[in-house]
Order: sequence, then C-alpha cells, then structure tokens
Amino acid sequence: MTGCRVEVCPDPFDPWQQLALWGGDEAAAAIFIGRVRPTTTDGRPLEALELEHFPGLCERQITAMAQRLQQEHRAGPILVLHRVGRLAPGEPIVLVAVQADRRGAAQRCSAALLEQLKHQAPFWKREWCAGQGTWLVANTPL
Amino acid sequence: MTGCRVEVCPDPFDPWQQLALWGGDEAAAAIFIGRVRPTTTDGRPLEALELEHFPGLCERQITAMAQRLQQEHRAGPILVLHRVGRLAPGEPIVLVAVQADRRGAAQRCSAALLEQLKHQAPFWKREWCAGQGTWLVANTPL
Amino acid sequence: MDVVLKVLLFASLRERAGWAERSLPFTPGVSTAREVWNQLDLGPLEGISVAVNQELVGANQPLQAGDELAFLPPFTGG
Amino acid sequence: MDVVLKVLLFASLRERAGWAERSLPFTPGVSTAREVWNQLDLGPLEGISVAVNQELVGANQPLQAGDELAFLPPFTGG
Repeated sequence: MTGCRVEVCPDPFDPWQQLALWGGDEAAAAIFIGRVRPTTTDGRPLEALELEHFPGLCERQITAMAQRLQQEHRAGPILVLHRVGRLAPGEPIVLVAVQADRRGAAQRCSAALLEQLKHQAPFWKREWCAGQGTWLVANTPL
Repeated sequence: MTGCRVEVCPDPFDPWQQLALWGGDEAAAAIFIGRVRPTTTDGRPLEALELEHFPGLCERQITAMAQRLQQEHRAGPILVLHRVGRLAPGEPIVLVAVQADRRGAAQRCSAALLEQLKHQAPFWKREWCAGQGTWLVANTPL
Repeated sequence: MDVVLKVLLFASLRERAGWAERSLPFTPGVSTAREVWNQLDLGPLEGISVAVNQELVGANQPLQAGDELAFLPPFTGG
Repeated sequence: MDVVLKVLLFASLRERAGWAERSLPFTPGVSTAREVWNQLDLGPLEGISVAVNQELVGANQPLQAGDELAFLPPFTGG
C-alpha cells in the first residue's frame, strides 16, 4: 500500500509532533508509545536509561519486519521511531504507528510489530542508578 | 489509579494537539484514532458523515465503561474524544488513549474500550451522498 | 394535574416517526416501555434500546408518571 | 596479504570482553562463528545472536575471509 518509515533517533523526539508531521488519514490508526520508567527493574530510582543499537543491521531488521507485517495485516503506512543514547525517566523510547482501513488490522499489526521490535531488533538497554550501569538481560513481560 | 477524561466534541479536534495537552508519562500508551472514510458503506463517494448522540446518557455510559475497563486492566489515565455533528472525509471521529505501566494492559484496555464505544454508547451515523442521508444500521466489522 | 410520560426518539427512529419528542398521558394500564412502544406503531422493538430517565433499562421495567422514556436505534458510533 | 576476520561485540558482551572490535587472522580451520566464539573464551554461546556482514545467521554458517562477524547479546529494546 504505502511506505514504512523507520528511524533510530540519537536525540529526544516529541511523539505528537512526529505523528502530526507523518500525517495520513486512513480510517484507523493504532499507535503505541513506550517511555522510560522512573525505577530500575529491581525497584530503585532510575538515573537514566542507556540504549545501544547495532547501526545498519538494526534499521534494516525493523524495516523488514514492518514490511512483512504490513503485508500480512493488509495495513497502510507504518512509522517506527526508536531512541538510542542516554534517556531520562519519562522520555519516549519507542513509537510504533500503523494506519489501516480497519481498526482490527491497525491494532493487531501495531501490537505484533512492537513484540518483534522488542525481541528481534538489535537494541540493548542499560539502567543507570547511583552512577552504576547494569545491562538488562531480558525485556519486560507483555 | 487516575482519571478518565471523556468528551463529546461538536467541533473538529486535532488528535495530536489533544494528546500533547493530555500529557502523562506512564511506561506504555496505546492510542486509537478513527477517521471518516472517503466512501459510503456501499462504495459511493461520501459527502459528509453526520454523527448524532444522546447527550448526557452518552457521556455517562462512556465514562462508566472506561472506569470499569481501567480497573479490570489496571490501567492508568484514559482519554476518550468522540465527534458529533457533520464531518468531512478524513476528519477524526474518535480518539481512545490508554496509559498503563505495561504495554499489554494499555493495548488490551484501549481495544476493549473501542469495541464497547462502538456497541454500547448511544451514537448514530448518517452517511450523506449526493444530498441524501442514510442512517447506518450497523458498525463496520473489526 | 396533567400526569404525563415524555417520549424521545433518536436518529432513524425519529425520521421514521416524523417527531423527536412527545408527551403522552401516563395511563397506569400502559406501564412499560414495551407497551408504550406498541402504542406508537413504529415497527418491532427488536434491536432497539430503551432508556428511562437517562439509564439504559429493559423494555419491561415498570414506568412511573413523569418518566422520560427514550427509544434508541442500534448504536453505530466509534 | 593479511587475511582477516573483523569481530564486533556489543553491549554486555563488549563490557565483559573489554573490547569492541578486533581483527582476527582468518584460518580456514576456524571457519564458523561458533568456532571463533569458542576461541574468544567469553562463556556459552547460548542466547547470543550472530550477524555476518550485517545479516543475522546461524552460528554454524561457514565464514569467508574478510567477513564482519558480530556477536549480539539478547535484545532488550522497544
């Protein structure tokens, strides 16, 4: 149908501004935004979340999964933004937006793409707390 | 956890501006936006979509379903905007946004609330085409 | 004293009937939404929701004098 | 002519090893990612993904001289 825009962002992004620029007017749009939690996985106050990726491979993996899911769900335009670098609590990490002619297609495609992003794209998170960094070994459960 | 904001809007709204004003920084936000299709259900070009509601009952029904689902899914803040009046093709009809600590809770609560809105809130759509209005007898399938 | 029921119709029901709001005399013998509906002669009640005083209720709930009774065609919002 | 493999480590693997990138001599006897990994002495390969020339591949795929080989700990993005 139309394009998949995928961007790995070294700088903070404003999700609403990005969505406004992205535009589109299909009948359904399902959007997910993930933000940095204020605490570490073991419950201490989080100083910052660091995100690393494998440049090149990462963007191509995401584009490939977005295109596959777009076909599978007969979805329209897809937008994926993913931060890397050092993030403060509350900052957006990931934005996944899917337009489609049907609400079910948009919702299912958006949810499936988020899961694939979490499990099949080369990103790594490190939690910083009291000056010490700890690499996460797994994602949060669904 | 926190509030459910429900509004029936007689005038057009900008979904991204409304979401930016709504704010919030929970770890997960799942958002759905529905827009007017460019064609009628029987495939002719649509002039306008007219939306009518039962004032009072409608807002209370939506607030009640949002609060029930918020509890059931342990979700955070919920925002529902729904247009009434005469809408042009491409214009936003409905916005459902749910924040939560977990992506699954946000996604499931948002999808469930959209279905309840479609089937249990007193709104009615009339398609205008070539100067003639036709009341819809059912919603589009999921 | 005039003891009445206020009856509201919406959307396609309103267009079919040609009116949006009516005051009917409250007669103790016609004491449920279903009975009022049958008097209105607007077709089968099937698929139509009933609200009394802005609460969705079953069609067989007893009515009180002064109630606001609304008949709602199938919902198509969202 | 120096025939080499370029090896990349990311995130926790990089910290554990203390290096991010190395050029290893390409020896025809050590010709899969699994064999190179075992030489590096960084623990079990379980849970680690392998990319050759920026393509995710199985750990037993034969390597070519000049390949870029990357070892990737479990992904935690999104």
